[in-house]
Amino acid sequence: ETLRWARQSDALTLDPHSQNQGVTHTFNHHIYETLLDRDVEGNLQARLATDWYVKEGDETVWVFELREGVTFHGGEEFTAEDVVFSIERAKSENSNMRQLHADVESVAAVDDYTVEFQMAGPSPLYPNNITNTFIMDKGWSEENDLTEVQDFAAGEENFAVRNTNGTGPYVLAERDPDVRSVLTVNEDWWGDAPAVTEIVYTPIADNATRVAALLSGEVDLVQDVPVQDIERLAGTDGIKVETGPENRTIYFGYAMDDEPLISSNITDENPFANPLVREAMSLVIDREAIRQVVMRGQSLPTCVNMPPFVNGWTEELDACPAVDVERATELMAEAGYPDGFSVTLDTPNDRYVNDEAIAQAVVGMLGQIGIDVTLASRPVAQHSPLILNNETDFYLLGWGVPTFDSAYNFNDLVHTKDDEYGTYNIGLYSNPEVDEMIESLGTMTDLDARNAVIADIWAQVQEDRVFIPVHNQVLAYAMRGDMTLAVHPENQPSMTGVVFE
Amino acid sequence: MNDITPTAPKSRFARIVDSDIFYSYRTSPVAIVSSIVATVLILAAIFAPFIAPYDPFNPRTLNLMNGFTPPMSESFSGSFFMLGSDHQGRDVFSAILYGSRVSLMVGLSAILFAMVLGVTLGLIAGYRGGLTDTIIMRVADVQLSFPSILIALLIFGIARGIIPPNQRESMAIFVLIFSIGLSDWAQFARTVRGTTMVERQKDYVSAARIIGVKPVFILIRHILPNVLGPVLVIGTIGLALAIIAEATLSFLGVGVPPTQPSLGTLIRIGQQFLFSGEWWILFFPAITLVLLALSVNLLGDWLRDALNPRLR
Amino acid sequence: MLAFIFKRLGQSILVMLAVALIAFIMFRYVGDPVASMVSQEASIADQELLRERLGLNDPFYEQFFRFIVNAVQGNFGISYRLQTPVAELVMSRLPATIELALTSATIALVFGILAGVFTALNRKNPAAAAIMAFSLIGVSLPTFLIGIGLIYIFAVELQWLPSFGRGQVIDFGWWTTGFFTETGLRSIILPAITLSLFQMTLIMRLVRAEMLEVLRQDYIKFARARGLSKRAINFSHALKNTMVPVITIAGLQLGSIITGALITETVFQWPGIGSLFLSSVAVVDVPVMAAYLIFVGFVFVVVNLIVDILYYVVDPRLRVGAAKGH
Amino acid sequence: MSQPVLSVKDLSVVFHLRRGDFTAVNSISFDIMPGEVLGVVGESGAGKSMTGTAIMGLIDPPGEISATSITLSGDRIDGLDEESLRKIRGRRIGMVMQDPLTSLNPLFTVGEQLIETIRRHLPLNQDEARTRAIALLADAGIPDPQSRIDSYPHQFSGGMRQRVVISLALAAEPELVIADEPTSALDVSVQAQIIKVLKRLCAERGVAVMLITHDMGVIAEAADRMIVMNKGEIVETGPVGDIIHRPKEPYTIKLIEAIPSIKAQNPRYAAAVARGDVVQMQAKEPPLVVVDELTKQFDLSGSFLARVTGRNRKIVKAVNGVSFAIERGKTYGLVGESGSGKSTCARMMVGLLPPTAGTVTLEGTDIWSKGAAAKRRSKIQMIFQDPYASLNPRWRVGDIIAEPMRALGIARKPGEIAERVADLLERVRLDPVSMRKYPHEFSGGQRQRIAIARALSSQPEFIICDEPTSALDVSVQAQVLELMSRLQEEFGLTYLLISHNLAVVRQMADAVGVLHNGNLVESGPVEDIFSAPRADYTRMLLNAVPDISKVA
Ligand SMILES: Nc1ncnc2c1ncn2[C@@H]1O[C@H](COP(=O)(O)OP(=O)(O)OP(=O)(O)O)[C@@H](O)[C@H]1O
Ligand SMILES: Nc1ncnc2c1ncn2[C@@H]1O[C@H](COP(=O)(O)OP(=O)(O)OP(=O)(O)O)[C@@H](O)[C@H]1O
Ligand SMILES: [Mg+2]
Ligand SMILES: [Mg+2]
Repeated sequence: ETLRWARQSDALTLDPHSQNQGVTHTFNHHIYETLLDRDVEGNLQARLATDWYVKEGDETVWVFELREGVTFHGGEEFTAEDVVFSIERAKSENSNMRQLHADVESVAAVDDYTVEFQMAGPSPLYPNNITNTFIMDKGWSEENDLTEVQDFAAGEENFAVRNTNGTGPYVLAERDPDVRSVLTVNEDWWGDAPAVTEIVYTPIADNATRVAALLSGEVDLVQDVPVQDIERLAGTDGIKVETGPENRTIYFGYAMDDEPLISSNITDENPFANPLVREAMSLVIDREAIRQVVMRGQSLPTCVNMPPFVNGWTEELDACPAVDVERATELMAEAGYPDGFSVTLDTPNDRYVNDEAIAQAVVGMLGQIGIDVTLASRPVAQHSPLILNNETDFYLLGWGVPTFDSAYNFNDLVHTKDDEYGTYNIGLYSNPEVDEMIESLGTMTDLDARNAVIADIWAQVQEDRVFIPVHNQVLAYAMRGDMTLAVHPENQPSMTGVVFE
Repeated sequence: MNDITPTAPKSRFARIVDSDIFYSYRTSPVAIVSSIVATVLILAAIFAPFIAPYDPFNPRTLNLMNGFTPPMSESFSGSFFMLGSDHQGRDVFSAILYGSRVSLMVGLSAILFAMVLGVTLGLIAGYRGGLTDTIIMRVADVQLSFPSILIALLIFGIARGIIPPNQRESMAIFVLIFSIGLSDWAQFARTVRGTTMVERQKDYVSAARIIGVKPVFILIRHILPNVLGPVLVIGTIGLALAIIAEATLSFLGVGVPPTQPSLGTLIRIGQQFLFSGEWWILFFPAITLVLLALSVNLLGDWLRDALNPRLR
Repeated sequence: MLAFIFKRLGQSILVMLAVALIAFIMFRYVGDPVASMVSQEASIADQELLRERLGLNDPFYEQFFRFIVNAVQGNFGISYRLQTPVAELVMSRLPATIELALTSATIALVFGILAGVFTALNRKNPAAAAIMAFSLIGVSLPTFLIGIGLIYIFAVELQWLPSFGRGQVIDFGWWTTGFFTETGLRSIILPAITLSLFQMTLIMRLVRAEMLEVLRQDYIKFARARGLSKRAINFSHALKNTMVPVITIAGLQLGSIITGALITETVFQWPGIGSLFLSSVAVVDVPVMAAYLIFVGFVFVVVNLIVDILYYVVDPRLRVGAAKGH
Repeated sequence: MSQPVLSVKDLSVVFHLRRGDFTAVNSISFDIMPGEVLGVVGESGAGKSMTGTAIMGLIDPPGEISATSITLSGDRIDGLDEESLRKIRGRRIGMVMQDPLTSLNPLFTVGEQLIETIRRHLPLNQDEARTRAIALLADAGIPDPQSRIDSYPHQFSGGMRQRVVISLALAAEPELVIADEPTSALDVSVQAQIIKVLKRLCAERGVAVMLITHDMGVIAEAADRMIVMNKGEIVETGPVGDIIHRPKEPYTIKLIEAIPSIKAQNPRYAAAVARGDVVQMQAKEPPLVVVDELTKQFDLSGSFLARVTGRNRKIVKAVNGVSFAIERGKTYGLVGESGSGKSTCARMMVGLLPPTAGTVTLEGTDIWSKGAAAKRRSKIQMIFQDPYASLNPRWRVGDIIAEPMRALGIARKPGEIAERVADLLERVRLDPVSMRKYPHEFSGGQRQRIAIARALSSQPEFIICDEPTSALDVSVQAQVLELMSRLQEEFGLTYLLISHNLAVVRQMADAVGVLHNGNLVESGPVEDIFSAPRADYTRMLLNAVPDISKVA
């Protein structure tokens, strides 16, 4: 059966290692396959690898046993050589995936169906990093000059951008970027024959148009459903909506160093550096109201900057104190800002679900304790450079944890900013003790001890109120009433999972 | 043989009432209705702080839980919203009043800016002629061939790069005015140039040149008053277009900050709720925008006909 | 005539260089392409590397010069976002935009002129007044709202017409057309109307104003005095004279239909270069944006040339050999 | 006696305006016989054109026609519906409209317009119609009609266009031709030709002609019978000779008196002759203004490139080595056909246009020399042809008149300025109250007085008058000319009077120059030139002037 699938944007490229971007991965998962992937609960599951384990006697080596009898669309057999080639390609200079494999020193094929990854040190969580690294055929790639990932400077198109040869359940039949792509079922796929035999994939950028297309029966499945339309769609005959939590937390951050703020009326000090101010702010944010009104019930309020899938998450961390404006007002006075202060809040407006509206709601809430917030809302392409250059005082950001482990958050968000760590530590939070603990996590193999350290770090982060988390995003897929597709926590649904009535 | 003019001079007011324009106005129901609508909308916008039951631009007064209250009903916190509330719990009625204010302010300033620029360049081009004229009119041609939205997008991009980050928000409205204005001047320049070329041939200009009046003064004091008629007409129609351009820019996400929404921003926000049933968030601002643009356009139309003696 | 065209072409090249320069200056400021190209966890060093590779760290004039040299050879580089050659991308999107623009232009011209003539000839007629008033709605509503409204009515509620896309297309070499399939034709209706509405109103009002002016000319009165039929007077004598000024403005306006399609294309997910441009703006895909602006400049040049030639065809006073310039 | 071609009974044209009804034509009746030329004269606004337009049924709302009857060869044509009227227009009544420059559609060839008209009314095919069109053009005196038929109107001169319009009116052999000012936009020489063509055509074909004009000379030359109209009514009617020589009504008498005749001698010369001191016309003190070898070339080369490289240069010599002198307190007349360079001369003399070569000296100073600007500005002034365009419509009369005083610093205090303006207005015989009004509140003659007041405002010695009265009616013209003479005496002014109206020049000027294609063909005392022209061109010009004295 043909499935007409629409979402907001298109895969950027079909070159599997060129972009580390969700939409691209989702599309490529139908053509290429990874060694491991995640089920709809977020658990790792076997795909091209049937088994994986740390090599006995050497904590620094990961062993993957490969599925036998798998062939590429071009007929080539899938072997360990292909894995070695693909991982090396993913690690190569122009690859956007290389960060995930930074700890891999080398990959070697032991035999046709066994591969060994030599890590720089003990890396107990490494398998979490390979769920989006696709395996290409070595022969085909070399033939088509694909050893390197696309290099823009060369000014030439890479063969893999529009041509594919994967092992996945579907074969690319037609591709017109941004317009329409057609995938047909791979009869020789190793898995169970999927119910969907043809996929017509159409990106529709405009929210209203996309919803209209489903309502008028021109498409069968819509991803990126605006939250406000969920109710209407669910209430329409012949249409149903599946919802589920996403692996992404929306949070606010602020400059925490001692430099005065750029945008504030307080020019001699940084009010955010004052813990009392931060406490007051976290007390006035009414997450429940945001959930109900802004998110139409489609969010999971949280007070810790990670979704429940992530290792390190606990209910206690997640729980929020009650909103208490009075106490917050007192705290502000105590902090020396009885009349509040002014600051600019930077938010993207095209990146997360209702990002601008969330920010706007928070502006109102902070107003109640005298913090006079100017809202600056921009497309993410302008928001990102701004915050990455620390040109912001106060910002909104969403953070997903593809490795499902807290270390991922710590490395990028909590560790003091330097060349290697803290890329997204925009508030320039810096605590040497915490840094030390974070660095130690990378090589710890005793998972219990490691989890204890994670708990310690979170305790410190929460105490210092490094973030003001708001909620975890909820995903919604709207579809024809006679089909079912479960929500995937990484928003990477597979059409092989579609069931028709 | 002393032929003294018979009629005694009338008072200014009597002259206005007696004028052809006023007569044409009195006999045109369209002009009357649209001017009333426009006046009401403009006054409502000017006096928004006195009329509006709430201050939608003050985030402190908002209660998020009041969001999506339908028209004529009581909200979560017990406030009454005549035209309902939006997704932030803002009173739509107040938001429209304040929003019209922003829209009108942007529209008027932009068109004023365009007018000053266009009229100045048009006068110079028409009076100087030659190379000056060619250059100015070529630029105007290019400008006309690019849709104003594109030009505004370009300028918006550039401005955002130039202005330091902490001033961007406060400057946004000026950038908006500047970009819309800059994309509209060519209309004025073309018209004014045409009229200027006709006027400068007239003998009253020669008469002024004979006694050595400087070109600047000839342009300002003699020619300018004679080109203002068509300028006024384009101005009115341009005002409507500027208001819509602002709305479109807001739709593209480069408008005023969402905490101080213009009509266009309100529409952009409202259109998200078209399918979900909260029609009032879109409908009322849209109607206001249409009424405003329509009445201003109709006034411009009428003025064009009224100022054209051949159509009387 | 030929000399004139050459002169115009010379000016046009200057215009296009100016456009390219403006475009380039802008690109420095709209945002950071690298930020949208790298993944969430790319380190600062990685980003710097990418920036270096893209040549974004080179001096501005070097980047501009490189761009011009390449553009002259039809090479606009590789789209940062889609990683395919920009020239190819633009070419594959061009047919959609051109078909939409032509359809809209036709609608705008035909209905605009008809309505303009009708309202001019029947100034006191209530139907004409209604057309005038209704046409104003075309310029009083933002395009995006019209588009969404049409989708809501005709696609969602009535389900008569498709809400997005181009329907089925047929390939002729590199050109694809939707004119020969039923879905293609049905798909173009809503976007074409949305896009044409504004221009139609403009042309209609322009024609009306000019026609009223022309109808008051002495030669029309004299044509009546010669006993010519009403049709000959209105449609031959008056209309032809009306067209002279209408051609310039309408020409310029029709040129901007292509670029004006930005919003329409986005709302209807029409796979043209307008929507390509807007989605490129969002991620600062500089090569695509630059190519688009060059294209717009090109359209401007072509349209202007056509307008000039039409002028020569329509108005004998401009042809060479005019005895006396008035 | 045969039946009249046209018989009009009680024709009225009323305009329903917002300030009440305005009767443009008030119950007039007249007949035209076959082969007869009926002249209709009267001042501007008398209702002449309205009468013609009403007969054609071409009055647009808010105008309304009423008549007891209008008959064309016995058929009632008033109150017909539009469709029937179309069959009469062009077919049975041909019309020549007031302005030949705007009567032809610029986008169609002359032939297309002729053939279209012919085929509309006569059962001819395209080729036959074309043949006929060529014949018509030949009849009207267009040389080489075979090839000229495919030209566009702009490729024809004004006179040729007027002939085309006449051909169009005659295309379907109408019984009646209404010719509305067929010559007013033309030069005297062309005018004479057109009148000839018209007379010949009606003599040969026996059509009746209604010839509308404000120029009594034209009537005298062309018409058999005439009607004098004033304010929509017929004042007097009768054979042309009778009315011109023996006008009965006071209005007619006044009108005829106001017409300057080319045959009338210069009054001052006549007075001098009467006193017996003819030599007085000769100079005894140095002239005020000397024009020496004045030349002006216009470069019409299209592009900048052509101008620089010098290829394809098109240079028009508008004024070519013109020299003359003007004595203090005297009037120098400059005559010549349209385009002969009169205005260009004037513009160089007043400082609007730098000469290509030659000098203009005022009291010994070259006005184009450095530092002479201030002197030039205060001593030289100009009065323009069109009283409508020479006053800025947005300015109050008081400001208009005061502008030179302010600009030249003659008076600065508001009180003083107001006083002077009031004084000037009185001198040109306008009520000082008019200071507060705008130009559109005045009639043409009054506006020209305002223009004169402005010219006097800077207390000039020398005033250049470029066609100061050609836009005015004869009676108004007489008033303005009289005013100018009186002011000349009062202030000792010196005039340069430019006019194509030779009669006016003969009456006003002391000396005359005749310009032809930029060259001064003749210059000298006025009576010498008018009574004994030496140049052929001057003679031709003088002969071509239609004049009431030519009536038998
Ligand atoms: N459309 C109109 N509306 C009102 N009054 C008009 C209109 N057309 C002409 N008139 C008036 O009718 C009167 C007669 O005009 P008409 O054109 O017949 O004058 P005329 O004798 O031909 O003058 P001229 O010598 O200037 O051509 C004038 O007073 C004029 O102002
Ligand atoms: N600015 C100019 N550029 C080019 N040619 C000009 C210019 N001004 C005048 N001419 C030409 O110079 C010649 C003389 O013009 P001018 O206006 O002096 O004639 P005129 O005798 O005043 O005619 P008229 O009686 O029609 O006013 C004409 O052939 C005219 O076309
Ligand atoms: Mg007349
Ligand atoms: Mg002249």
